[in-house]
This record gives sequence, C-alpha cells and structure tokens, in this order.
Amino acid sequence: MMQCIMNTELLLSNLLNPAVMFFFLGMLAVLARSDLEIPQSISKLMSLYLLLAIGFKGGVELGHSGITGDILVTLLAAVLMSAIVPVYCFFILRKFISTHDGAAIAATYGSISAVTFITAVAFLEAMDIRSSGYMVAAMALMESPAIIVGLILYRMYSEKDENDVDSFSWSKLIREACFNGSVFLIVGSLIIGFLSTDKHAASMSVFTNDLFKGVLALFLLDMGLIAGRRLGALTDAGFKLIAFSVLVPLINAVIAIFISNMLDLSIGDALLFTVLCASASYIAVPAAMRLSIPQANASLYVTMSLAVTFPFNIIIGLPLYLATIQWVML
Amino acid sequence: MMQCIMNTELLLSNLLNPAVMFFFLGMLAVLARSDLEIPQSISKLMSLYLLLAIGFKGGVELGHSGITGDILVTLLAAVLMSAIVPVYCFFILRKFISTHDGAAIAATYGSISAVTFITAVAFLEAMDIRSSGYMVAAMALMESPAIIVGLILYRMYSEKDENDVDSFSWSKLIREACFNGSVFLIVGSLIIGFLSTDKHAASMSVFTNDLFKGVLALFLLDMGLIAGRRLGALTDAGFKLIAFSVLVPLINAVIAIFISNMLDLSIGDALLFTVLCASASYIAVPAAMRLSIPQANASLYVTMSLAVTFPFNIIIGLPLYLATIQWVML
Amino acid sequence: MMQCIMNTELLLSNLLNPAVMFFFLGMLAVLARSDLEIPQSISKLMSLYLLLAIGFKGGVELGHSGITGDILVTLLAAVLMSAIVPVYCFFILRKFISTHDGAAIAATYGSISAVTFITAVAFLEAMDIRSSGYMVAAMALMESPAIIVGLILYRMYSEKDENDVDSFSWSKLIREACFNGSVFLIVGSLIIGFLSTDKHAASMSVFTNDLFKGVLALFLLDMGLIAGRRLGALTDAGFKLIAFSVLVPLINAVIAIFISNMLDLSIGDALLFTVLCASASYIAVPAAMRLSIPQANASLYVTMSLAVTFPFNIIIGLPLYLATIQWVML
Amino acid sequence: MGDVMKPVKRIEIIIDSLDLKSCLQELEKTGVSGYTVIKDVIGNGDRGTRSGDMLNDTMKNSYILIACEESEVKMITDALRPKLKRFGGMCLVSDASWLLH
Amino acid sequence: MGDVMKPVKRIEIIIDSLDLKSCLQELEKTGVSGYTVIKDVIGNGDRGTRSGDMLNDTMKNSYILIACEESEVKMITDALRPKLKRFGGMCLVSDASWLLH
Amino acid sequence: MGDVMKPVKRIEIIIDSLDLKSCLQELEKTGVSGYTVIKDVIGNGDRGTRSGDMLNDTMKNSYILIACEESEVKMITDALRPKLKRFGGMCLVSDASWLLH
Ligand SMILES: Nc1ncnc2c1ncn2[C@@H]1O[C@H](COP(=O)(O)O)[C@@H](O)[C@H]1O
Ligand SMILES: Nc1ncnc2c1ncn2[C@@H]1O[C@H](COP(=O)(O)O)[C@@H](O)[C@H]1O
Ligand SMILES: Nc1ncnc2c1ncn2[C@@H]1O[C@H](COP(=O)(O)O)[C@@H](O)[C@H]1O
Ligand code: NA
Ligand code: NA
Ligand code: NA
Repeated sequence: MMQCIMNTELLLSNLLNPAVMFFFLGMLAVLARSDLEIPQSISKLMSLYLLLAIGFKGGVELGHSGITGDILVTLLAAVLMSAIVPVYCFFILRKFISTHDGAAIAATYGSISAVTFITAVAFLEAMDIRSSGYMVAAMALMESPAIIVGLILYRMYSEKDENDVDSFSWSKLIREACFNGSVFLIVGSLIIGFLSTDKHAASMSVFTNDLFKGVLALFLLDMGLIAGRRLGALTDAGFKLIAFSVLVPLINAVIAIFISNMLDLSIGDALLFTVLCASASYIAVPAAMRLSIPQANASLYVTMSLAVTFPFNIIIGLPLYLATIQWVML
Repeated sequence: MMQCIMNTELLLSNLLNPAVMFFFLGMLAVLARSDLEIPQSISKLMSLYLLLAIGFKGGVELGHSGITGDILVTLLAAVLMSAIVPVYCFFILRKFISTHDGAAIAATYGSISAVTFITAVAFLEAMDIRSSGYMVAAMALMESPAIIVGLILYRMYSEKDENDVDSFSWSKLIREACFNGSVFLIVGSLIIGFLSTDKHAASMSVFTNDLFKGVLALFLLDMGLIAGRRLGALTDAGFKLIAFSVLVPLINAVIAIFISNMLDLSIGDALLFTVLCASASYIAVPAAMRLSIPQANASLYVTMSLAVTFPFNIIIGLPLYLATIQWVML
Repeated sequence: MMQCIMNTELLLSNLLNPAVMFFFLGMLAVLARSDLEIPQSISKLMSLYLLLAIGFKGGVELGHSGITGDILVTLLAAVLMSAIVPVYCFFILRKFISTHDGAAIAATYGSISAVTFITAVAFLEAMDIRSSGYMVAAMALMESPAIIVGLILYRMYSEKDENDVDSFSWSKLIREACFNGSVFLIVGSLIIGFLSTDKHAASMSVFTNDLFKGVLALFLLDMGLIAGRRLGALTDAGFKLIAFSVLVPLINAVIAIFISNMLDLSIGDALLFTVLCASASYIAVPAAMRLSIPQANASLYVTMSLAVTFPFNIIIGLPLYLATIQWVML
Repeated sequence: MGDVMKPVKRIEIIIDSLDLKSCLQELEKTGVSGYTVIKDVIGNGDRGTRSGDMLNDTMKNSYILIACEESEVKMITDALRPKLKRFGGMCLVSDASWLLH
Repeated sequence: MGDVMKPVKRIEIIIDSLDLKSCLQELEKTGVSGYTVIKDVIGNGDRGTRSGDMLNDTMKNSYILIACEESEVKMITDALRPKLKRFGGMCLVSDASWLLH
Repeated sequence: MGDVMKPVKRIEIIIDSLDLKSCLQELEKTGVSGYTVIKDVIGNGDRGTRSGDMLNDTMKNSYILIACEESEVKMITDALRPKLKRFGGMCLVSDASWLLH
C-alpha cells in the first residue's frame, strides 16, 4: 500500500520532468497535425552529443572507481541477457507471426535503446541517486549480441531458399554489428573519458554535464515527433504485438531486477541494468535487420519499439522499476 | 533635449550589443558577396532552441508570479491588437496595391516576429530591466489572429472568381494558424516551464539561460544573411511599401505604448508589448499566406518584414521605444 | 637530453588530450569501416561556432591589451610569411610535379588551417600558457595572400594556352580570397569582440568560452572522420609529396620560431605563430584553387594537408614546436 | 531484353514544399502508390526565385518522381493541373522502361 | 548538332540508403565509372512508406543517376536485379543525348 | 491530350557546386528563366570522386534541371560547354512533354 503511494508519487514526479513533458509535446504536435519538424541532421547532432557525453562521463567515473571483478561480472550478465532475451522472445513470437518478423523483433528486444538509458541516467540524477560509469560499458556491450543471436535463430528456423546464402557473410555482419556508429562512439568516448586527466575532464564539463539535460529535453521533443508519426502504424501491428511490446519489457525488467539483486548492484546501477534489459532498439537493430532480413517488415519492429516500448519505459517504466527495486532491496 | 541625449546613448549602446553587431556582419557579408553561408538546418536548430528557451524561461517565471487578472487583461489586449492592426493596414494598403497583396501584408504586420521579441528580451536583460514571463504567452497569442483576420478581409474584398472556394477550408486554416510549429513550441515550452519544479528548471538553466545570448548572436548573424539577400528585392517593393514598413511599426508602437500606459505595465513589459505590436512576421504568416492567398507576391511581404521592419526594430526601434516608454511613464 | 624527456612528456600529455583522442577515434572509425557519420551541416555549425568563438575571444582580449606597434609588426611578419612560403614551396615542387599542381600545393602550404590554430589555443589553455588576442588577426591575415601568390606563380610559369585568360578576373579573385566565409567571420567576430563591453562579453562567455573545448572535441572527431576518408588517396600522392607534407611544416616552423625570437614574442604567441606557418589550408585554398586552377588535382592538395599535415601538426607538431620554443627562448 | 523491361511513363513534378503533403495525398487519392520525393529543391520560374533560404519551408520547392502506366498519366495530370495553376510549379512527362524484378 | 552530342542511356535507380555503398561497389565492379548520387530521397512503394525521419538511414532511399552506353545497360541491370528483388526499389532506363566537351 | 501537353527538351546538368552560382548567371544571360536546382549531389567521374564530405562546398556537385524549347537547346549547351571543359561535369538532353497549366 505504502509502496503503491510512493509509486504514484514517483510516477507523477517523472511526468513533471521537463524532458518527459517535451516528449509528450512532440507526440501531441503530431496528433494535432502541427507542422513542427526537426531536421534529421539536428536529430543526428543531438544523438551524437548525447552518446559522446554519456560515454565520456561514464569513462571519467570509471577512471575514478577503477575496474574491478564485480564490474566484469555485471558486464558479463549484461551480454548474456542481450543474447538470451531474443531466444525466448523468438519462440513466443513464432506462435503468431512469421519467422523473419519474429527473428527481427526478437533481436530488437534483446538489444537496447541508448536514449532510454540516457533518460534513466537523467532521472536518477534528478533524484540524487548515484549510478556507476561502467553501466555505460554495459549499454555498449548489449547493443550487438542480440543482432547476432537474432540472425542465428532466423537462419536455423527459416526455410532454406529464403536464405539466399550467397550474398550473406557472417564476418561482415559481425563487424557491422560491433562497429556500428553508436557503439563505436559510446565505447570510444568511454575510453577517452577513462584516459582523460581531471583537468581535461573539467574543461569539458560545461559541455558534457551542464548542457546535458537541456539537450536531452530538445532531443526527447524530437523523439516525441518521431514516435508520434509511428502511432498510425500501430493498427498494422495488431493487439498481440502491442501487448508483446509492453509485456516483454516487464518480464525482462523482472528478470533484470532479480539478477541485480543477486549481483548486489546499487539501486542506481540496478535501475540502469533493468532499463537496459527492458528497452528495445530502434537505431542499430533496424538498420542491421533491414540489410540482413529484408523480408521482415521494418515498420513492425520500428513501430513496436519506438511507439510503444520507448514511451512505456520512460513514462511508466522508470518510476515503476525504481519503486520495485527499492522495495526488493529493502 | 535630455531625452534626446539619452536616446542617442541608448541607440549607441544597442548598436554595440554583440547580437546586433552580428546582424550587421551578416548583412555586410551579403553586400561584400562573401560566400559565408549557414545551412538551413542550422537556422532551424537555432530557432527551435530560442523558442524553447524563451518559452521555458517565461513559463518558469510565470510559475513564480502566478496567473492574475491583470495578466489576462494584457493577453486580451495583445490578441485584440493582433486582430485590429491588419484591418487598418489593409485599408491603407488597398489605396495603392491589389487586394491580395494588401491582405497578405496586413496579416504580416498584425502578426509578430519571435526573433524581434527575443532580441528585445536580451536587450532588457543587458540593461537589467525586468520583464514578465507571461509576455511570452502574449507573443504566442499574437501570431495567429492576424492570419485569420487577413483572410477574412481578403475574402470580403476580393472578387468572387478569385476565391476558388472549393479548395478552401476555414477549419483547416484555423487549425494550421493555431498549431503552427512555432506557436506550438512556444506554448508547449511555456506550459512545461510553468509545471517544472525549481530543481528541474535549475538543471536546465545552463542550456536555457547561459547559452541564450551566444546562440542569439549566431542566429542574428544568420538573420543578417537572410535579410541581406532580400535587400535586392526592395526595388520591386517601391518607395511606398518601404515607407509603410517603417511607419506602420511606428504607429503600432505609439498605440502599444498608449495601451501599456493604460494597463499600467512595467517598463520591461511595456517594451515587449510595444515590440510585439511593432514587429511583423516572416515565418508563420508567409507560410500561411502562400497557401491561402497564392496570388499574393510572397517576395513583397517577406522582403518588407525581413529586410526593412526587422532591422529597423532591432537597431532603432528597441532604444527608441524604450526611451519613449521611460519618458511617458515618468 | 632533458629537453628530449620534456618533449616526450609533452607529447604524451598532448596525446591524452580528449580533443586529440577524439581525432584518433574518428580516424579509427574510418579504418574499422564503422558507419559513424556526421552530417555536413553539423560540421558547418561547429566550424562556424569555433571561428566565431575564437574571433570574439581574440577581439575581447585585444580590446584589453590595445593595439600597439609591436602587434602591427607581428601581423606584417605573418602576412609576409604567408606570401613567401608559397614561393619557395613552388620551386621545390616544380622539380617533380606539374606547374598547376605545384602552384595549388604551394598556395595550400602558404595559407593556414584555422582548426590547427584553434587546437593550439586549446593546447596552450590546457597548459596555462597565455597567448594574445591579436594572433587571431594574424590567422585571418594569413589565409588569403598565399592564394594570390600561388596564382601569380601559376600564371607566370604555366604555358600560355593553359591560361584561358578570358574567364579570369583578378579583381574577382582577390575579392573572393579576402571575403571568403571564414576570413569574414573571423575578422568580423574579432572586431565585434573588440567593440563589446565587458558586460556584454561576460553574457556571451558560457557560449564562447565554456563550451569551446567540448565543441572542439566533437569537431575533431569529425575531422578524424574526414581525414581518415582521405587516407586511401595517399597512395596517389606518392612518397615525395607525403614527405613534403611533413618536411615543409617543419621547415616553416623553424623559420617561424626564428622570427618569433627576433620579434620577442611570448611563448604562447610564438607557438601560435609557428603553428600558423606550419599549417596548411584545407578549406579556403582548395575552394579557390578548384575555381582558378581547375587543372590541378584537388585530391592531391586536399589529401596532403588534411590527411598528413593536419594530424602531424596537432599530434606531434604542437608539443614539438612548444618544446623547441621553450628551449630556444631560455 | 524485352521481357525484363516494361514501358512506363515518367512524371516529374516541381511543387511548392508547403503544398507537398497535400499534393501527395491528392496523388494517393488518384491511385498512385509508387513515388519518390526530393524534399529540398530550389529554382526559378515565372513566379520568381525560390531560393530555399528562409527559416521555414516558404520559398522552397519539392520534386516528385512517379513511374506509372501510360493509362494513369491523364488521371494524374488532371489532378495536378489545378494545383499548378494555383501555386505554380512544373510537370514533365517522358518515356522510360521499368526494370522488372 | 549531331557531332557534339552522343546518344546514351540514362539509368535511374532508387535503392535503400543502407545499401547505397554496397550498390555503388557493385556498379563499379561492372565497370561503371560515372555516376551521380542524391543521398536523401524519400518515397512510397510496394514495401511501404520510406519517410526518412528516423535517427539513422533506416527508412530512407538514395537516388543514383548513370549515363552510359546502350551496350552497358544489360550488365548494369543484371547486377541490380538481385538487389532490387532483395531490398525493393526501382530502376528506370530512358534515352538521352550526352553533350561532348 | 495533345492540347494540354507541349513537347520540350529536358536538360540535366551536373556541375561543381562552387561554380553553381556563376553557372546560373551564365544561363540567365542566355535567356533561361526557368530552372530547378538540387544543391547537394555527389558522384564519380573522370576527374575522380566527389564525395561531398569536406567542410565546405569543395568536392561536391550540384544538379540543374531545365525544361526548354528545342530551339533554346543549342544556345544553352554552347554556354555550358566551356564550363564543362574547365571544371568537368555532365550535360544530358532528353525529350519530355510539359503539362500546360
Ligand atoms: N522551365 C523550367 N525548367 C525547370 N524548372 C522549372 C521551369 N519552370 C519552373 N520551374 C520550377 O518550378 C518552380 C515554380 O515555377 P513558377 O511557377 O514558374 O514560378 C520554379 O521555382 C522552378 O523550380
Ligand atoms: N512507381 C514508382 N515511381 C517512383 N518511385 C517509386 C515507384 N515505386 C517505388 N518507388 C521508389 O522505390 C522505393 C522502394 O519501392 P518498393 O520496393 O516498391 O517499396 C520507394 O520508397 C520509392 O522511393
Ligand atoms: N556517366 C555519368 N553518369 C552520371 N553522372 C556522371 C557521369 N559522369 C560524370 N558524372 C557526374 O559529373 C561529375 C563530374 O564528372 P567528371 O568531370 O567526369 O569527373 C561526377 O562527379 C558525377 O557526379
Ligand atoms: Na533489451
Ligand atoms: Na505586429
Ligand atoms: Na602555412
């Protein structure tokens, strides 16, 4: 009961977070058919900035805390989650949709959403809850395994002639999955932050820290516009897939909270780990799936992760997961 | 006499404002045929930023001051001015130009220029004169009524067959006028600022406040380039329309100062109200007019408001209006 | 010996500068065939910002120090270096490549790279070594003379029929060389900074100062991508031109250090002067050469200055030049 | 090569960017389901220069490319003509072969 | 005018932006050395709307224009067909004259 | 349909972006008043790759589309040829019908 009250309070306080409100504003602009638009190059600038800043900040923190065995265990758990989630998702999905769509959606939900992670970091900062820099590394490590697992599943379960084996190369795929732009930038910035002296880090700090919340707000306005434009495609997805887009994050969150508890993560780190597991990709995975499983309907997996799972996570998920973690960890 | 000296000093100090100097630099670049150019997506980023920041700051201030009856009266006055100005402008303009051009220009001068408003806010801040957050709401409310009044005038006074009634829909027009991108973003940011807690607002403040003047300077450089490129088209406008572009702002300013005095506005608010009435649109109105009165010559109203009225207001208007207000309010 | 140790330490500390590391990251992204990409409009925004900020800061400093005879002598030396370097380069280059390529490369190395200069300013700031605002003026003055000298050499030594005299106009060329976008913005911002009051300058300072290092880091990431994409073209350049791209900067640096010593410049100013002489253009000169010597192979001079000289200067040059200057000035 | 190529008509349209959305809706109403759009295009014509350098989409054009059956051309041009009359612009029709795949 | 113009074939290709790089490599392998590319193009087709508004190049097309000899057309279209089959897109071939210079 | 369409020539030009301004001025001098421009276009040709990824307009092309009377073609191509010779690029001429409005 008390838990429930706390939860509602958290939910409300999250709803009144400017960044979240700007996300609503973006969605509203689409629904009101406003001509508000953000050029694609600006979206790219903001996402480059956010990835660089979150990576750099994480690296600086990691430089202070050092790399311990515990950290490596958490990173391993992160990679495993990203590899296992697609498997169970795939077998659920096969019950009601085609193999190629199933594999693509499974990969989508095994991978992560950097924007959700970044919003979670801001959410924690607003509540003065500390989190660790190495969680950024966990995020980077979770982007790609799901792509590879998704493709293995697809190759195992789809009929032969669909595969057109000639034009396919595993080595190319793995390189693309691991060196995709956002993974590269996050890992690079993390390492640079790690190697930077305090003085250098301080000279970057207005850029990487003070500006962060403002850019995130503008970026979530953009995400609201992008997600809002996808709402129309929800009817194509159908009830089952929409339910999937809410339930799978919840299941993943429960598993993640359980693991966090086992690994004895701090509350902040547990939230970030949970959010990573609960989030779904709409940048790296769609690009990879489009090229490697072109038969899959891109509109389906993009819409599910962008128009359902993303809003769910940043609006309801964040406070819900935090409340649960606080309750479990008591 | 002393008034005049003060005025000259104000004018000089305004001319030495970096933002205003960057505007000159932009114009100069065009006149010197420099290849200095700012990509359109960057212009959009800066205007998005400025609208978001001014809206958010206004909302935060409004949250502190609260909404009072006086505020509502001022907002009402703002809407009325935006609706009445086009009417008298239209009847002046009809004397020497066609109905469609007249209606479009009338709407242009009834509406407002957000950049002029934002420059005025920075001007006041530089002089340590306080202004109120609700003036941002006044700005948002003044964008659209003029469009609708302009169109009513056009429909009343143009010949039947020019109207091609079929393809015209009032409801669509009103929706477009009220939900156009900049109105939407300003109002949205205002509400978000209003609802934000002090802590959240503080975490955005480097972005929304400290960066403001710098971005405005870069943006005015861009405005200088854009306005400069329009200077060539002034010869098409002719002497009468150029005179109109200076005199109507002055008349509107006089009326606005009179109303401000009646409403007992503070000096800062009076200046903002005056600047809103004296400014002319070159974003929302041209887009609306192009679609609803395509016969009107877009080059005419864009050039008048962008290459004459805008520079006049930010260079001479601001110090002139302020000196007058200070003199009247004594 | 001690000198050598100091040098290595400086080199290492420069390598661990986040901005330099981001440059490496960009190059690495290309080598790893990552799809990391920065839209061209974003590159333009960042370079506009950096030029504006460096110009404005330089102007503000110049306003404090005032313009003295010594400054004018230094500026004169800068212009002379920019005019003389192309001459000796041209006669070296003629020995092994065509007249048009030789003239274009000579102009490239006589002119300067603003990004190298800006990186040097950040490098000095990180080491708490002061430099003067007027060096920004030196940078601006050095962009164009080399273009004109390069063209004079070309006209003198190329065969008649190659010249197609009709379509060529010196006045147009000189205007374009002197009013090119970056020169215009630097000089304009310098003057604006010079004229600004301390209060106005302070209100811009988060934008022009605090943000600087962060934007530079993101920009160098971009430069790394751009330079990295040029690495492939190095094979076309051949060993001699690659050697040229490293040796000429070194020779120019030696001359510049000698002059700095004669002019009794401070350590910081000497470094900036040296870096200007040692750097090569990849923005203004290529654009001018492409239009005025279209026979020259653009890939050659762009690749040399961008993929060899630029990285050499910011990675090895900066610490090397500084160590030499400190040693000479003892 | 005959059996892998199909003769089609190639329709190119230049239209005010502000009207692009409504124009595409109009085309979809007439049954056009395949088209390609270049959003930012500038130009010059009877109604002056459209230089694309304003802060929004005013004074900018968009380009639409449609490959369609000869029989569809009339329907499409009929739908376009009033728009071109009202807002200016251009429509060109030419011949091409469509690579079947 | 005959001696200053040369008849050529004009090939227009619409392809998924994500596949542009590999498509150009493929074309270069078949010997195409001249081409022009418009990177950001949007559109609609059998496989749905490609609106170009995602955070990366997903759901966006690119446009390739090739002027080539008639004899080269078959080789090019043969190289393209499997790509178009796999990723969708369009390829139009038409006639033009190339201005010799 | 004859009376609503007018046969025209369709001229496509690829030119160095740095030369676009002067090229349009040249065209206007020869009397061309209608044209459409796509500013940012990349490509490959005899003079190497123009990838459009520099910090300014070097190594980038622009695309110009002109619909004109057959009689105007020669004047336009004559004006263009020296430019193409000097800076490289391409000019294609083809047939089309212009929709009267
Ligand atoms: N003859 C032409 N050739 C190419 N494009 C044209 C031509 N005429 C008009 N356009 C394009 O159509 C737009 C509107 O034309 P207009 O309605 O004639 O002003 C122009 O801005 C050009 O982009
Ligand atoms: N009939 C057509 N006319 C013009 N463009 C087309 C047409 N059909 C397809 N396209 C383009 O090719 C892309 C992929 O088509 P599709 O594979 O049919 O979905 C679309 O997004 C359009 O840009
Ligand atoms: N055969 C071609 N087909 C299409 N575009 C071409 C062709 N040849 C050249 N171009 C374009 O014209 C530009 C300059 O060509 P070039 O002068 O041959 O280097 C190239 O960058 C391409 O954009
Ligand atoms: Na996940
Ligand atoms: Na007004
Ligand atoms: Na130099």
